Amino acid sequence: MIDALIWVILIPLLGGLVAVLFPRIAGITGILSTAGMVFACLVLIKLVADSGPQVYLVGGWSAGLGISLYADGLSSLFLLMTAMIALAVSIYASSYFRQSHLRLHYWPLWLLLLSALSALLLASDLFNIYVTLELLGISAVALTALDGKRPAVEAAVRYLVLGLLGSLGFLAGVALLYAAYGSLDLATLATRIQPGAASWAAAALMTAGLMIKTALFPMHFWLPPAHANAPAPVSAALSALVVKAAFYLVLRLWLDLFGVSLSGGVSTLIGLLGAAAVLWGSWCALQAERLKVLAAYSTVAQIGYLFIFLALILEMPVGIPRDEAIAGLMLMALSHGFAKSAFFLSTGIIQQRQGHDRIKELAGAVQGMPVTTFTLALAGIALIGLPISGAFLGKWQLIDGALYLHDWLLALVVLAGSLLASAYIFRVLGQAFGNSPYPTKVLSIGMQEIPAMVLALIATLVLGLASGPIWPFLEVTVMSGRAGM
Amino acid sequence: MAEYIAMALITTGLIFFIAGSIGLLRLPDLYTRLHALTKADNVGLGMIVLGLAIISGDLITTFKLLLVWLFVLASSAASAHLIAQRARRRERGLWKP
Amino acid sequence: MLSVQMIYGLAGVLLFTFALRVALSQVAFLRRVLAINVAGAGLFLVFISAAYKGAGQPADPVPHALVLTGIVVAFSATALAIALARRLHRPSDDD
Amino acid sequence: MEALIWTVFDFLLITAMLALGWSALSTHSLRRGIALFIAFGLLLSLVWVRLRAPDIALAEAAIGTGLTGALLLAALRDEESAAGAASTEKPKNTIADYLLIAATVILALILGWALIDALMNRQYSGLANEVFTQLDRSGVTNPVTAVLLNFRAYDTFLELAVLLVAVLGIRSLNVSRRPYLKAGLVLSGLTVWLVPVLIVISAYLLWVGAHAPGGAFQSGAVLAAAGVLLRLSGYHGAGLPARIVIRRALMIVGVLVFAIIGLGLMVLGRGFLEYPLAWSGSLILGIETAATLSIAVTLIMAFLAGETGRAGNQEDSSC
Repeated sequence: MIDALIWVILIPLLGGLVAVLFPRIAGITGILSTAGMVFACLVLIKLVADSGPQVYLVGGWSAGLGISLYADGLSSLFLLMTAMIALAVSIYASSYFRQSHLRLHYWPLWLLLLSALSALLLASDLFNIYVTLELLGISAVALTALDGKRPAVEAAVRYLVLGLLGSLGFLAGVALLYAAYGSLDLATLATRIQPGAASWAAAALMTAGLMIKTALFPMHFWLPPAHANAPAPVSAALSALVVKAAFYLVLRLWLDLFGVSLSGGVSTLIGLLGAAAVLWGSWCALQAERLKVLAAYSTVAQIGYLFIFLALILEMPVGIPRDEAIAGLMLMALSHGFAKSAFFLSTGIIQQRQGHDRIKELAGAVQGMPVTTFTLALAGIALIGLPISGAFLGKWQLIDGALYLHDWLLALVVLAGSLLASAYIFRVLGQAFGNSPYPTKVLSIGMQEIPAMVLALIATLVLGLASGPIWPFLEVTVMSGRAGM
Repeated sequence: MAEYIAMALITTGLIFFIAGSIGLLRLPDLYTRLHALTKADNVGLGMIVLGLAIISGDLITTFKLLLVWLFVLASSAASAHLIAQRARRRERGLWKP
Repeated sequence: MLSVQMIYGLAGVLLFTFALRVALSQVAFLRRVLAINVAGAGLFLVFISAAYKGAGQPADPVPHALVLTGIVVAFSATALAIALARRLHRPSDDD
Repeated sequence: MEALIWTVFDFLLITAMLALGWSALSTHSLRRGIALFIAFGLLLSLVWVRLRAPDIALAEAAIGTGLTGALLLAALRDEESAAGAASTEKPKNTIADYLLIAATVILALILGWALIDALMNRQYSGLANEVFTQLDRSGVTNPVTAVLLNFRAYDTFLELAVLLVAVLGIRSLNVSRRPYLKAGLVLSGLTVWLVPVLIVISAYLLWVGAHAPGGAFQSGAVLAAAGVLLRLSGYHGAGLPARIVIRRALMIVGVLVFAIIGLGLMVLGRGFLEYPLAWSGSLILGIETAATLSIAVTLIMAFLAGETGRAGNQEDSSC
């Protein structure tokens, strides 16, 4: 049964190969592979819930020599989110790309991106993480430049250069850690690492490299053009999954590897950068002309929230409030993933139907596409963090944690960020109401609108009301702590 | 005894290389430089290969070394010809990028 | 053995940081691709110098495998970067 | 006495390498920069040989310098024809540049200090002895190939996927290059004579990889060099099979064989890529042959920038 770890990586990869060989059936292979991926993730979640974190030694060699895959509460939940969003995006994309010749190139790259995501979320060997990061970066760049128009290619070029610099920073950290501690496996390194020049420099380099990849505030300028100019299903995946996978790595490194001995002044720096990202991202989203640019800047802001959360977790002593904070962080990450992908997918529908996504000229969108606007509204609720959404519970934990540490400034920033978020979301919704009396027809494009709406519903209703089981699931596995194993 | 012969061969080879590089720096135009480089370096390399063959002693490495020398000879002769041809065409204005 | 590791490792660090400076500054795109390749080479030098075990013993093969993988990954990134640059210089036919 | 000679040699090698690296990045003309980059790569292969890493020297010379250099020169040819004159801009140093220089000097100091600290008080020597104790159970005697294709085979599996994704990305951009003119007498003579020898050498490198420096990547690169040579001398298809389906199959055969063997072993009840001791040698060779084929095809297509060439049918402009 433990093979579920390998199947999650292999199913999309094999799907990608089939899509290269037989382009005519690429769409169906895509949907089937993502469905298989969701099934494998559910099996994995059940496995982790029953018998704790799973370690899979690839090739049968011990963790020191060979590469091991590791699945605990944190990674399997991220995996489930990835698989579900992937399934919805694949269904959406099969009708979004129906006529265009891009279909031939989209599916192989998309499925290989998914296998890179699952390989990264399960990796527990530093150099293996570097290879998955490169695989993820290169496939994301190729997908961004898919439609070949000048703005998309320019954004893809900048994304590639910065992505490579981020990976080089990460590799420099890996080189230092291997030179100092002679191992690449996270678990063995966690036992060997002591505070010293080598581990400090490695932590700084790896975190800086990953900050470029998550587009944290000072290094965020590549994200808005890339996400705004990519085709809708691609920008949904970029914002919801690719950027978050890099954040997952920062979380994994600081919780497992560097956490205990090195946090010190780093958490205040991360908190400051996160706060700046929240304010700057929300402010730019308020000014955005186009829906996609607004969504991209809102991603920059949401990444800021996650880094504020990380700063709080690093400062908290191990105990109940810290587990609560980690569960809260998880909820925010999940609900942002579902909400943002729903937002981008519905923006894609508007762009295809009306030929543009300029917010000022959205009038009448409600009448023409009632379901799409409803999805936009639902996703907006989850992005702001209004009550019935996972983000609300997440932000509640965030403010609770900030107050616990008497950090008034951070709590204030979170509230200001939510205020700005509601401003730019309601600005969009306000424009959408035109004056024609009644909706012409409810569903304009079923194949595209239903997956988007399902994602938005998950972000609000499921994560808002039914997120009970996440707490015990997360606490059992993450807190067992890798170093102890 | 073989050591000294090999030593002598390799040093003369090096001298040819140095001559080739000085030729590259001092000679006036492209063609003479090409001439110096391909001629001097190939003879120099031949000498070094011979010296190394003596040091190595066994047949297979000697054959591999000769193969290396053959490849360098072929590629440097061909590339010298191509560079010179392009330069000639450029002078007579025939070359279109 | 340690001094050889030290010299080559520090040379790798120098290469890495200098190439990073050129890669971060606003220069022609092809030059930035060159800089990223040289920076990668600098890092590989740090890896392999850490693996050097002295003249007598064989070196540690794990960093060698990592650097081999790194070289191929660097090539793929460079190839994609150059293809993207070509697309910028040549407006596509369906524009 | 001998130690002195070695230190002098090291000193000369490092200064030459740093000087080449520095000048490759700071010359004004891009053409000279690329030429110096190729020289830097060859010198780097010499450094790898000095640090007792012959496999890396082979790969650096073949892929890091040869193919990357060919790619850069081809890119330069397109850029020059697009931009007219060779780009000789003199970068003027603004304040941002001085800030950047200061930042990198600090980074260099930190990294240097961290490396010295890492190397000086180092309790854990790397994984070398673990590899050597398990070497006899890996099916090959060359330790680097053992690590690449047995102990860390999963890394190589993902790395082949990286190469595949890069070429798929290039193919989707549809930026095929103008084919080269039919070569003159000398070049086509050289090609006719050299290409078969290159193919034999690549087969030799593949075979020798099991017990001496060599292996899938080096032999794939040599095979790709033969393809690039064909392309330069006017054969549009660059040795690639004309039919699109075969070309696509060759592109993915490396990753596919890896996955099929991994899955096959799982069906037999063993772990993913957990070779049974008796067959591990032949399994590794099978994977390496498939990997060589797909590496060669992907490297050639990266050089062609994904064009199918005249021979391919024009069903779609890229394969």
